[in-house]
This record gives sequence, C-alpha cells and structure tokens, in this order.
Amino acid sequence: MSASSSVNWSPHYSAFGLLANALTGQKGWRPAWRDAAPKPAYDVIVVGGGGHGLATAYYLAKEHGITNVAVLEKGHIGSGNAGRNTTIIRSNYLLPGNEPFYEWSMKLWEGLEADLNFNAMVSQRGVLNLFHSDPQRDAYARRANAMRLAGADSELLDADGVRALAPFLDFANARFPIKGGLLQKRGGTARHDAVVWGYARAADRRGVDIVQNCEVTGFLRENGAVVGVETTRGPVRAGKVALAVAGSTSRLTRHLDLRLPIESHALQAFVSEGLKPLVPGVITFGMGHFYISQSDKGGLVFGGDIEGYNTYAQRGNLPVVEDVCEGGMAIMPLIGRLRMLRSWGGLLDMSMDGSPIIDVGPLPGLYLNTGWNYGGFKATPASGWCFAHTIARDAPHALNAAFRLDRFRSGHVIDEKGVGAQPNLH
Amino acid sequence: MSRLLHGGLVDRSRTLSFSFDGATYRGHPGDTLASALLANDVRLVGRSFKYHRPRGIVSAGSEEPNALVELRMGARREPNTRATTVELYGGLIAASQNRWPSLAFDLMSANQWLSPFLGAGFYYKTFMWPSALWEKLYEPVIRRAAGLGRAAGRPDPDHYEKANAFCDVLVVGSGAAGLAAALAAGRSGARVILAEEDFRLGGRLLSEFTNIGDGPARDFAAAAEAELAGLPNVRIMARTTVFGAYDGSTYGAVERVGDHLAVPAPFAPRQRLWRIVTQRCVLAAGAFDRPIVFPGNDRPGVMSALALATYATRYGVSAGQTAAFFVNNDHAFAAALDAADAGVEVEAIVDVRPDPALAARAEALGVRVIQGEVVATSGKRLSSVTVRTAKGSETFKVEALGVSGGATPNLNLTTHMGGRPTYDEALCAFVPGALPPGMTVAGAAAGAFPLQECLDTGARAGAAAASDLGFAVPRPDVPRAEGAPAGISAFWHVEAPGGFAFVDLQNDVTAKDVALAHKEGYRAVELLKRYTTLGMATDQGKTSNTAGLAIMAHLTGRSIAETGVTVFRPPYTPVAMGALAGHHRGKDFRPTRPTPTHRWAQEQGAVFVEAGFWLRAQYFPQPGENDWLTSVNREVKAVRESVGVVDASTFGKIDLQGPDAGRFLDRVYINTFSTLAVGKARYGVMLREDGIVMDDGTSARLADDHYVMTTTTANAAKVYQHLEFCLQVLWPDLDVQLASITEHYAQIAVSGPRSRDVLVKVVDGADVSNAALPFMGVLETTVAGGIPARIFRLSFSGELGYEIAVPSGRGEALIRAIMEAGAPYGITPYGTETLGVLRIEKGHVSGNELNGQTSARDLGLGKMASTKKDYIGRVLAGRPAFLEEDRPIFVGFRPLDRTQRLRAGAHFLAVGAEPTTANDEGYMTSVAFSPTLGHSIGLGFLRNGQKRIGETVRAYDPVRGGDIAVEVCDPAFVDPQGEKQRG
Amino acid sequence: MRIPCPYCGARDAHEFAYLGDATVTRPDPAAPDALDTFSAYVYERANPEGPHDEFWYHAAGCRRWLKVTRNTRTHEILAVAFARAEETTP
Amino acid sequence: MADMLADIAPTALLPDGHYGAPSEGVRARLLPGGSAASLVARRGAAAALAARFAEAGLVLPAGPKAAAAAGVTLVGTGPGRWLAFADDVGVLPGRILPLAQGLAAVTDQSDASLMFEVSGPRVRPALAKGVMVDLDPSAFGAGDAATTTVSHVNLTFWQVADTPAEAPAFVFAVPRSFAPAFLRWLAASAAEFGFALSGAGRG
Ligand SMILES: Cc1cc2nc3c(=O)[nH]c(=O)nc-3n(C[C@H](O)[C@H](O)[C@H](O)COP(=O)(O)OP(=O)(O)OC[C@H]3O[C@@H](n4cnc5c(N)ncnc54)[C@H](O)[C@@H]3O)c2cc1C
Ligand SMILES: NC(=O)c1ccc[n+]([C@@H]2O[C@H](COP(=O)([O-])OP(=O)(O)OC[C@H]3O[C@@H](n4cnc5c(N)ncnc54)[C@H](O)[C@@H]3O)[C@@H](O)[C@H]2O)c1
Ligand SMILES: Cc1cc2nc3c(=O)[nH]c(=O)nc-3n(C[C@H](O)[C@H](O)[C@H](O)COP(=O)(O)O)c2cc1C
Ligand SMILES: [Zn+2]
Repeated sequence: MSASSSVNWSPHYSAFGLLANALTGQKGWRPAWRDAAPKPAYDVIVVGGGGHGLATAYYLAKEHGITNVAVLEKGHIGSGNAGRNTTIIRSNYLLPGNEPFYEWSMKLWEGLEADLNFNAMVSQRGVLNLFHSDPQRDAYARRANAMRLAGADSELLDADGVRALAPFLDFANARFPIKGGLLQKRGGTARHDAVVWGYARAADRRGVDIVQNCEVTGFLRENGAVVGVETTRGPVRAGKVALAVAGSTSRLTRHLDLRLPIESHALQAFVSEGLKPLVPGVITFGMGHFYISQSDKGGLVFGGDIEGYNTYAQRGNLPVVEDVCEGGMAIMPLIGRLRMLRSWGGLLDMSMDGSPIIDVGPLPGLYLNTGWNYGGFKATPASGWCFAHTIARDAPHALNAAFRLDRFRSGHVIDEKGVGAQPNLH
Repeated sequence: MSRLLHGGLVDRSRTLSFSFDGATYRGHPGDTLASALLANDVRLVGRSFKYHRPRGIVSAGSEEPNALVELRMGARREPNTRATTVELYGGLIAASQNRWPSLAFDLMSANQWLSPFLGAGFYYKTFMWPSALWEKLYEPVIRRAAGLGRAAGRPDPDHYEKANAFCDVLVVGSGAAGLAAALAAGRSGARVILAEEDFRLGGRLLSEFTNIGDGPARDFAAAAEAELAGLPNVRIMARTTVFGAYDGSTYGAVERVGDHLAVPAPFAPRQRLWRIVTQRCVLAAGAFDRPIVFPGNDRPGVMSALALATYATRYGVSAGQTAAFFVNNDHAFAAALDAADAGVEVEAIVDVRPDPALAARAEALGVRVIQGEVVATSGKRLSSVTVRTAKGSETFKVEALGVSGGATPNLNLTTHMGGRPTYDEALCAFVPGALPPGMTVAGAAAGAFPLQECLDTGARAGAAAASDLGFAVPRPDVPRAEGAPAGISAFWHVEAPGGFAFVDLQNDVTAKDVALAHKEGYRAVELLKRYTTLGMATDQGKTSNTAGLAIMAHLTGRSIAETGVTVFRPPYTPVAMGALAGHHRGKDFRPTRPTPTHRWAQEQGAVFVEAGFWLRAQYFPQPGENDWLTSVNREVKAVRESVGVVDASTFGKIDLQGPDAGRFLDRVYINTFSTLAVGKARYGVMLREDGIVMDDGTSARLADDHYVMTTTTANAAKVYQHLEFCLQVLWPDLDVQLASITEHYAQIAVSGPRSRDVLVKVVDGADVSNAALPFMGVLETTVAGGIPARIFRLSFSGELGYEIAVPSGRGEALIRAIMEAGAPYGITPYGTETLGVLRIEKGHVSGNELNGQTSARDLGLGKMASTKKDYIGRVLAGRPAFLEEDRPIFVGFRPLDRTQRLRAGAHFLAVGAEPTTANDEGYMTSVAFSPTLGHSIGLGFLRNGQKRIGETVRAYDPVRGGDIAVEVCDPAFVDPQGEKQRG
Repeated sequence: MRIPCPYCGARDAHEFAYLGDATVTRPDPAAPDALDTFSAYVYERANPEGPHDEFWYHAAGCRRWLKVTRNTRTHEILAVAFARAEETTP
Repeated sequence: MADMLADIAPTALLPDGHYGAPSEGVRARLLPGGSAASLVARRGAAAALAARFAEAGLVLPAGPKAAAAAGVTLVGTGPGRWLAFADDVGVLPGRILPLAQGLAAVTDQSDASLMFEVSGPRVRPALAKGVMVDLDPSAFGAGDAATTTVSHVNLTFWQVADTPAEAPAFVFAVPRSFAPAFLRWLAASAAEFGFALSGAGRG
C-alpha cells in the first residue's frame, strides 16, 4: 500500500478493533475516506462517485497500479443510483454479450468483503423469477441454460418448488397462476450504501482522491482530445477522463456535441415499515411489474416498472406506485395491510438495447461507462473492473468486448428483452 | 385510572371495552388507543428497534415514533400501527410487538449493554469472517432481532378501492389555518376539498384553551365545520391523509373508511385511495412538537409537551398522576398551562430560558417555573427527573414529563416534487422552500405559528387560490384570536453524562451515534442519515431530524442552514399497500377476456389457459383421457385426418380503408400488398425500424381501397399503435383510415381434409369449391342462416382450412352450427396446445420465434422481402451483423434417438464441444410431440442453420438434465410442399 | 402527470403510450449514406435536460399521436399539438 | 365484500340481480343490441362529411360529445372519428353508409361493444371509483362524452343527452371481451350504495 504516514487513513476493520474501540469510547476511528480537494492534474479522472466510478478507481489502483486518480462527485458519494437502488445482485442474463460479464461480477461480489475489508452485506439468499405460462417457462429454460454455459448456477422450479420456497405467494386465486420459477441461489442482495463506502474507503486507502461536492461542468479540449474537465472547483487536467455518471451521461456529453444511444428515465423504489422476517430472498412477478426482497432491517424493498418518459427529475408518479402495488397484491395478497413507508426515484441511463456501454472513446482521452438501465448495481464490481482495464489498456477486456458503442451501427445489439430501440420498454 | 374528572371531547356516556396484551380495559368514543391506554395507566407499550428498550407514548398524532402496536388479529393483524392514530372501537384488540418473551421482560433488551459494540454502522466493520457465516449465522440473527411487528401470514380479507376527485382548491389540514382557507375559498363558490387525517376537524384548536372571536377555539372549529358542510361546493374528507404530491397537481390521499370499526361495514371498503386533481393546494398541515435530546429521554412517561397537554384537554386524560414540563418555547409553555387548567397536577415547568413570557401566568396558577435543563430520568416507567439549574441539581418525582424543543413545520408535502426546506434562524425551524406548482402553505406549516397568523395566512391562501382561478372572493372575515407569544430560544441537546440520549427514538439513534458518524466522516446530512439510520424509521424523523442536524452542525462548527436537511418523500405517513392496489387483486388484478365461444368451450369441458388478458381453450379432454398429451394427440390426429375447429378470435384484426391503403401496406410489410388481387389474402411480415421482426399475419383485400389485417394475439395493440404512428407521423400524406375490429369479429378456424365438407353445410348456399374459393381466397357471404361472414381460406395447420369471421355476438351460434355440420366427420374441437403442435409440425414461426431478437432472414423469411421498394426496417436489416453467416437461423430438429424428448430452451453445441458461452450455437424455441410422425420434433435457431441440414448437434439442457443428439432438418416436418392446404 | 390532449382534454399520462424524441425524422432510405442516417435516427438522442419535444400516443383516448413539449427537469408541459399537422378536425 | 364476486366466474357477465346494500343507489342495464359503426373521415374530408350529415339532419359533434338525432347517436372519439349507434339494425347500413360514401371509412362495430346504461342517485360517486374524468355537472354534462380507461378497460361513455344534472344517465360502450371485468368493477364500486343490474341475463 502506498499510504503516506502523514495521512489519517481509516484503520483496518476487525473484531478486535471493534472491541478496542468499544472499550475506549470509540476513540480510534478515523474518517472512512479522506475528503480530498482536487489537485490540478491526475493521470485519470473518474467522473461520478457512484458505485461504478468508485469501483473503477479502486481497480485502477489495485489491478493496474494507477493511483494518481481522482473521483469527482458533484454531491456526496452514493447520492445517485448507487444509493437508491433495490440492491439485487444476480447473474441470470440470457445473451452471450452479457452473461459472462455478470457472472464475473457475481464472482467479485463473492470475494468483495475480504477484498475491501468492509462488510457490504452480500447476502446470497436467492433470486426467484416466477413464470406463469409455457412460453415464459421456455424462455426461462433458455436463459437458465445460457447461465449454465457461462458457469453460473440456475435451477428451474415447478409450482411445487416455488411453493416450498415461498408458501405465502398466491397459489389459490391468482389471475395468472404461478407455474414455476427460475432460481439463482447465488443471487441475492448487497447493502447499497456499504458498497459505495467500502469501495471509497478501499480506493482511498490506495491513494485515490475522492472529491465530493465537485461537479464537472465541461471539458478541457486540445486538438480534439479531452485533456481534463471543468468543475465547480476549477479546472482539473487529466491524461484520461472516464465518465461513470449513469443517468447524467447526456448532460455531460452535450458539452462534447455527442449524441448517444441513451435516454434518462426514472425508476421508483419503495420500502415498507420494518417487519419480522417474511420474504426469504428476492422474488419477481412474471406477469406484472413487481419484485420484492427484505432488507436486514426488516423493510420490504420493492419496485416495478420505470416511469416510461424521459426525465431528469429524480422522482416518479402515482400510476406506477399503484401498478407496483397491484402487482404485489396479485402474487402476495398478505401485503395488503403492510404499509409503504417511503418511495423515491433514481435517474437511469436507459440504453437503446437495454445493455451497457463500456468503451474507449468516442473522443481521444475520453472513456465511457453508461447504459446500465435499471440493472447496474449488480454490475458494480465487474463494471469497475472492466472499465479500469479498458482505461488502463486503452482497449476493452474480453468480458466487456460486446459493450461497444459502435454496436448500434453494426447491428450487434444486445437486446435481452427483444423490444428494440425503445428505452422505456427495456 | 388517569381519566380526569371532566373535560375532553370524548363521549363519557358510552364505554368501549378493548384489550391490550391480553388485559381488558375501557375507553370512550372519541378516544384513540393511546389516550385510552393512558387513561388506564398503561405507559409501557412497546420496545425499541435495536436495544429493545421499554417505550411509551410520546405524541398524540401520526408523527408517533414509539407507540407501535400490532392491531387486530389473525389475517387482519396490522403490525406497526401507531396507537396515537387508532380510533378506539369496542372490541379492539392490540398487542405490543418486537419483544420476547413479554413486553415487561424482553430478553433482547440485553442488547443495550452491548451498545458500545452496536454503535452506528457497527455491522459494516464486522461479521466478515468467515464469509460463509454471513448468510448462515450473522444475518439470520440480525434479521430476527431487527424488524418491528409481524405481518399476518394470510391474505388480507378486506376490500379496497380507488376513487378520483377533482376540485379547484384542495386544503390539507383542518386546523385554524385549514379551516380559514377552506372557508375563504368555499365562500367564493370554488370547488373545495378539505382533507383531514384526524377523525375530527379542528387540529390544534381541539386541544388549546384559547379563544377565537368570543368563544372557545373549539367552538370556532365546530362552527366552521358546520358552515363548510352546508356549502354544496365544499367536500369535507375526514380520516383522509393526503400522502403525496405528484405532477399535474395530482395528490394521493387515503381515506380510512372502516378502520374505526372492528371490521369494515358491509359492502364498504376498509380504505379508499383518492387521486385528487386540483388547481390549487393550500397546505395547512400544522407543525410537530419536537423533542429535546437529553439522557433518559426515552423513558415511558417522557413525551411531547403538546401531546401531554392534548391528552388532558382533548381526551380528558392525565398522562401521569403528576407531570412536569421541559421546554424552550412559549407555545409549549402555554400548553403546559392548558394541561394544568384541564386538571393535570403540574409539578413544575422547566424552561431553559431565563424569563419565559408566561411565567407570571404559571405562578398565578400555582405552577413552579424552574430555569434549567432536565439531565436525567429514572424509573422503569418514569418516576423522577433530575434538573440542572444554576444553583445545582434537583430531583423530583413525576410520572410524566412533557418536552418541547419547539415547533417543526409539517412541510412534508412541499418536498415531494424536489423542493428543499430552508432554515429560519428566528423560528429555529426549517420552513418550506420551493413549492410544488399550485401549492401555497399556511399556518404553522409555513412557520406562521401564532394562532392569529394561522387564521390570517389560511384565509389569505384560500382567498388567493380561489381568486387566482377567477372566483369572486368575498372579503375574508377573519375572527380575532387571543394572542399568545411565540418566543423560542434555540436549544437542542442537553450535554450531560449518563444514560442514552436519544435523537431518533424508534431507530435507537443516540447523540453518541451522531458523534461517531462525525468522527468517521459521514458528515453530510444524507450520509449521516444513512450511516446512523436517523430519520429512517416509520415516523421518518418527523420529530427527530432537526435535533440530529443541529447536533451535527454543532460538531462540524457549521450553522444548521449550512448543514442542510434531508428530504421527505411520499408517502407522508405509511400507506397500506392494499389501498394502493384497490380493486385490482386476485382475479381482478387484470381483466379476463373471454373469447366469443367461451361458454360453449366450457360446456365441452375445455381446460383454459391465459393468453395475455385472454382466456383461451387449451385442450378439450374427453372422458377417459387423464393426461393432456392424450387429448392433444387425439385433437391433432383429428385435424390431420378429418376435421377440427378452434376459436381464433383473439388475433388482432384491423380494418384499413382509403385510396392509399395498398401503398401503405407496402411500406409496413416487407412484402408487397398493393398488387394483391381483390378477394385474396397474403401472409405478411412487418419489421421494426431496427430491422427486427415485429409481427406477422395475413392481410386480405376486400376492395380496391379496403384491406383487413390480422396480427398476432400478443401484438394486437402494438401493431395498431405502430400503424397509426406510420400514418400520423411518418406519412401524413397517405389517405388511409384504420379501425380496430378485434372485438367486433369472432373468428373460427375449421381445418382438416374434411373442412370443406363442413363448410359447405355451414354457408348459406355460397360456392366454396376449390375453384370458387381457392387457397388464400376470401369470400364475403352469410352462414348458418343469415349471419354475415367473411371466409378466409387460410391454413396455420397446413391442412385444408378456413377461417370464418362473424360478428362476435354470433360466434357461439357459428361454432355450434359448425359442430353440428361436422358431426358426421367426427369434428373435434381443439385448443391452443393442438394449434401449437400443428404449426410446429408445419414449421410455421410463432411467438417463441418472433421474440424481438430475430430478423426475417433469421426466420427463413428473407426471401419474402421485396427488393423493389422501401419498407420499415429495410435499411437497418442490412447492417453487417444481420448478414453474418454465423447468425442463428431457423431450422427444425429431431432427436437421433426418436424416443427421446426435446425441450424448448435447450442450447445447441457442436458434438464434442465444451459447454461454454463461446461454443453456444443457438437454442430450441418450440417443441412438440408429433403424433403425425410419432416422435418429438423441435424448431429453433442454429448458427448458419440452413446450411447445416443433416448435421448432428447436441441439444444441451443442463437445467433439466438433458443432453441429447439431434439432427438438423427442414422446419416443415409435415407436407413440406404445402399440397394439403391447396387441395 | 397530466397531458392536455387537444381533443380529449387533460388526462393522466398513464392513458398515453410514450415513444420519445420527436425531433428526429425518418431519413431518405434511398440516400447512399442511409445506413448511417438510419442508425442515427433510430439510436442517437440528444436526451436534453429541459424542454424536450416528444411523441405521446393517446392509446386509451382518441388514439392520436401528439407532439408534446415537456420540461424533463420539472415535467411541466409547455406545448401540445397533434403530430399530424392538418389533423382531420373537427 | 370481496366475497360478493368470489364465486362468479370472471369470464361471464354478472347475473342480473341486486348487489350490495339494500338501497338502489346505482342501476345498470345492458341495452339491447342495435347496430354500431365507426366512422373515420378521409384525409381532409371531415368538414365536408359533417356538412353532409347536417343536411341529413344528423350532427357529427366537433369534439368529445354525443349527439342523438333521428334514431342515431353519434359520438366523437377523436378528430375526424366517431362512433355511430342505432337501436334499429337497419339504420346504419341504410343511412350512414350512403351518407359517408367517399368521405369516410365506415366499419361495422355492431358487436364490438356491449352498451350499459348506468344511472341512479349515487351514480357519480360510484363511477368516480374508476372514471378518471371529472363528472361534476360543471365539467361534464348531458351530451358530453369521453374515451378513456376505467379500471384497466378502455371504453367510450357519454351522459345521455336529455338526462338532467340531478339525475344523469350514462351510457358505457364497453368492448365485449372486457364487459365482464367492467361489470365486476362497477358492482364492487356501487355495492355500498346498492346496485341493481338488469338486462345482462343469466350471466
Ligand atoms: C430505483 C432503482 C432501483 C434499482 N435496482 C437495481 C437492482 O435491484 N439491481 C441492480 O443491479 N441495479 C439496480 N438499479 C440500477 C443501478 O442502481 C444503477 O445502474 C447503478 O447504480 C449505476 O451505476 P452507479 O452506481 O455508478 O451510478 P450512480 O450512483 O448514479 O453514480 C453516478 C454519480 O455521478 C454523479 N454525477 C453526475 N453528474 C456529475 C457531474 N457532472 N460531475 C460529477 N459527478 C456527477 C452523480 O451524483 C452520481 O453520484 C436500480 C436503479 C434505481 C434507480
Ligand atoms: N405559538 C406558537 O409558537 C405555535 C407553534 C406551533 C403551533 N401553534 C398552534 O398550532 C396551530 C397551528 O394551526 P394550523 O392550522 O397551522 O395547524 P394544526 O396543527 O392546527 O392543524 C393541522 C391539521 O392538519 C392535519 N394534517 C396534517 N398533515 C395532513 C395530511 N397530510 N393530510 C391530511 N391532514 C393532515 C392534522 O391532522 C391537523 O389536524 C395553531 O393553533 C397555533 O396556535 C402555535
Ligand atoms: C435498499 C434500500 C432500503 C431503504 N430502506 C429505507 C428505510 O428503511 N427507511 C427509510 O426511510 N428509507 C429507506 N431507504 C430510502 C432512503 O431513505 C432514500 O429515500 C433513498 O436512498 C433515496 O434518497 P433520497 O430520498 O434522499 O433522494 C432505503 C433505500 C434503499 C435503496
Ligand atoms: Zn386524446
């Protein structure tokens, strides 16, 4: 570790440390990461202090030895989607461009806590996707097999198998009977904030500057190349500028006159009042928009469809709230008397084929990480890992080779849902 | 009993009995569960979230953080219900929660001794070793300890509904400000809705012994209510909480229609979700009394000063035999005096300020005023408090302590659309910032605390809202209210050694936790919130947030304004998910669409299956058949050998007219329709603009300027929308008119070698010979004794076949006529399963193949594409990826070992290849057992498939344990030349 | 969100189907660079923050395609018109 | 409450009868079948079409309205689009088709919808449970029509021309396959006021 002794690094977390601090009035704790001020120049600037940006910085330092790195975040870290998602992690993708990438992410999740020395509460309690018809079962079978080909785990359950896992679902009176489910036991959830803080602390401990309240407002250009950024805290130069700003991507690329295959949309999420354990893993409804899990604190965390129109307002409207609760009642009528405690929205970078972009370019000095739709939380480790590779080597890794920007022009789109160039339908 | 001898707005003439934790108590109509518990001397009502500390009632409203109970029993059990908002009813049953084995003795309370380890964020730093133990040990333990109440494990038996309301002015809250606003707007004739979450209108007016005009404030409230009730343009909605502000001036509200009853009234819902669309909104939601953080501030008996007063004045209950107050503001001071007035034995008012304005009045009432701070409390339920004064410290006995750190405006709804509150130094409170469009804020919610200001701002806001909309507003006639001083001095936190000093009572966040967050760098308010969970409990920190921020501000040396504030989001108070779903649950989740022949199919014993919202016959089991395959094999055989009948009405059907109809179809289909002869039909394929197949179906030409199109069942609405887009947006110059005729027509398909024999008997004399009605011919005639019909000679099964369209009301009559006519041939009804087998045998693509990922070329339909014209999707279907050799192409498969069963969803691998993503060569889309061939057959996509016919590949299906060798073949298994359908 | 349909009046947005950017127009399919122009037409978006011209289809109402100008930051509707200019009103 | 519908198949119309509270706050009646057609003006021909109809004594309303004359009700459903209803099955082919000749596409829709007349003293509060259009007499009066979505069912309805604000009657043209779902919603919504259903037969 390249830590200089003058810096107050966050101490290593251990049971012993917790005990020692408990006995000494918590005196030994330090800020989990330094609140850095921007330096005039860096080797790499990562724009966006969400999970992807912080993971990218961490892996640049850890895997590629590039530590002269700043993460510039306009608010506080984790204030974007990383801090407002429903925390589902899984690698149950269908298409060859996607599945190996997400499975690699799963593997990184499985070792994350030891790697970061931070408990991100990665909890592999299973992800169960219900199906309600024969064609849906066929589609899930295709997916389950695609997962196996990529080395992931998958199981196809019949209705009895589902009942054994989740007896509280409506097997008696459902409008769309539950015929079975696709189960990924290794899927589950992770604590969203802890992932952000864990990466931030680990990156900081490797020398990365995490600069909060520093909004990127433009780019420094020389000879057509991007050589740095303008920020609310002044210009900062960089050898490479890497964007990982999720739903804000077009706000930035506007300054470069780039039109991207991205639209910004909002997705709401919901949490119920705290309850004693009820829902074991993650469950998704196949004939409506509803999915649910339960947080360690007892809140049911659930969500559904996106709002469906371009927006930069981080919030949603009542029809989707109703739609989600109708879906919930349709499969889990015991939630009727449970209460929704809070709803909020996030700003999604919906892409034209529903799959991400991790690529070099499209301008010299610029690197793109976007198009995560409603599903980029699970990608956080692999996205950071692949983006770091792409930045460091100026070429994509095999795992993100399909996530090229030029795939739309060539036709190599990765459209899991098969709905075409309509982001609001992905 | 702590019921005062008189006073209060409860009906003492009637007694209601109820039970809590198994013991029976009595209360009165007008009580809440909380006031009734206090009246029965029950102080300990729950346990806290993390440390399982004993807790009592702290508020008298929906901001309650502590007194959460499980209300009702069995399937109606409602966890986390605030005792302070539950209207008492006879037979009410409630139980404490989050304790084991009992409320009085909770083993988990041992957690509090571990608190040094369990500080903010402790779990992020531990439980990592060994990692496998997280799911197995640590997490289950944390989960069992966490959570609050228990959900009922059974479906909610009650009914919910939704309703829509429209108005000019929505007034939220019926305190002084809300009533004044509603009166001002209502008198102008504007349509007003006054929504109040309480079961009684009046807000604080019900609890304050003050005068408005010449009489008590309560009388003003009653008079205002009476006047409003008499205005036809005003609708009063009590028990209705406005929970969210949304775009388009739409507000979500929930009305508790039956929650004050043991079970909802017959035929009435338990709750009703309101979507209120208004032009203007006046938010008059009042303010919360916020606590002061001091050691021991969570002891049962420590409560909000205003709540203590409210229990005395509104409910006639003394929260303890003796009480004291600890305040920093005049309003709470006045409330303390009201409590004394109502008969509460007030030992002392501890005020942090040197000279409270109302001190003289207190002395006059014989109430001692102490300048100082409460630094400690004791007792399992509060028995004494210790006060620190300039002279030293003093401990005295009291059973209740009313605490007030000032008023926090209830601005919750102002932040739902992005507004950020701003800090007002003089008021020591956050006040509304940017407001949702159309909203104004009045009364205490706006920081206008004195009663007169509440009335004035309310009347002004109501009047302005109405006059803005063009209503003639009479000069507001605002009564005079007794002035009470509104002095306050900022005071948040008593720094003193000793026990827990809670900031957030429900989530057990202490002042020490805030300090730890500060030390570890979680200083931004949003990080503070997330690291400590401050304000994240069921009360959303309505009363606790400000103090938490103030303590953080103190630690960082910044002002509270600089420190900022977290935002509230919908809902204002938690809303039952049943209410948000309304009628749409169970079978009513979504409409069920029966086909025109549903009743007939039922009579035939059909088994039905969902197809989108439709319910279709899946197969028709006959006596003696006990598995579906036997029935389906029989049905298939009947069609192949004789004749069968199926209801195909669910297809989308679109009528296209106009001089440009043919040209239009040429542009939306890959093939050509303008050259189609009148009286003929043609199969067509449509692409999306990205070159992927959107849908397929046949279109028939009925006249030069008249076509009728069929779409797949699944894509009916999508295709119609697409066609309208093409006409209205892309080619507005085309003169084409569309009409959906899906609902108007029933479409019955008769297929099989004997189908013509049947048809002959069904038509009213028309010539349906091969010459008169050739393959792909169309005939308009009448059938079954005068039913107008269109007969299309089409074949999905590959057999000779006809589709007969008649008005849907006649569909049942037609199918019965067909059955009768077909009886001599053993005509066999069939369902979607057989339909599937027939088309798989024939190699026709369907939904599993048209999956949104396949091009016409992939589907083997590339040759249909015209090269003489442009059409939607043509250009992008020419992209390099679409033309790659290696692309998976549509072909058929059969198992080398014919006894083996194929499975849809299997992937293809070259024989001997490693099962990896890189070696994945495609996938099986559809399979069937072919009774015609006597073995399993399949369709699917295989890399470069057309060129590999005859090759053997593996159908790899590890998820079901399958891995079999299959032969690649032409997809048309039966009658590849199509002779049968032309015969 | 409520969209003032020029025919039906103000209706909740959930009655409408959304398509997105209404500033793009279908290019000339016969042009030599059609592959590029069509790729751009189908896939590339300005995705602006602020006023945005977009297509909404009144699926549950009059079935007209509307061109709506809406602020993507505030959701304020700034203008609404039928997509087909000379819509066959009345 | 939910039990009221529990034993009734969601695929059939509710049987005739009384539902819910003993009063009769809301009444619905399935109207006997007549004939119906959609009319879509040819490009640019809406005005000429309206003029031709006017000459024949029929009103093609210029907006979401229902106009009844000479046994035909014409309801505006979109610009240049109407639904025509007549009790007499001969009217549409006999009169409308020739009138529209060359100026509009006419499509038979006689069996597309089931028509329910809904009335009664509590009709507005019952309908408000699904209709997301302001039904207050100041906003929606006799002859006003709307095409909208009610409880997940897309339909067209109007207030019958000669019914007064105090006792309005509404006609709902409900797509046939959605009619069972519509009635289930209506019965559930009207039950607290008492609901009488007639004309639907044995269901
Ligand atoms: C409600 C919801 C539920 C979801 N559920 C799931 C789920 O269950 N599973 C799953 O896998 N995914 C889920 N997602 C998606 C997932 O959250 C995102 O795809 C993922 O978090 C995006 O990556 P990120 O964490 O880097 O983005 P963000 O956290 O949004 O990071 C982007 C950061 O960039 C910053 N930024 C923006 N502009 C600038 C600028 N100009 N200068 C400096 N900084 C800037 C932002 O403030 C932000 O912090 C969900 C998303 C939402 C909204
Ligand atoms: N002098 C002071 O310092 C001071 C400070 C605070 C309050 N007060 C007193 O408090 C009162 C304030 O009057 P007011 O009219 O502003 O408030 P209020 O508290 O009297 O009334 C607000 C009402 O709004 C209701 N409400 C809140 N949120 C709601 C929602 N989302 N949906 C439906 N109902 C909701 C509450 O139940 C309450 O009845 C006055 O009597 C005033 O004297 C005085
Ligand atoms: C997985 C998850 C669980 C959450 N649980 C709670 C909760 O128990 N209580 C709560 O108040 N908020 C909870 N939140 C929501 C946050 O309070 C907050 O609304 C969200 O992070 C978005 O931030 P914002 O509302 O400040 O914009 C949760 C959020 C997430 C992502
Ligand atoms: Zn419209």
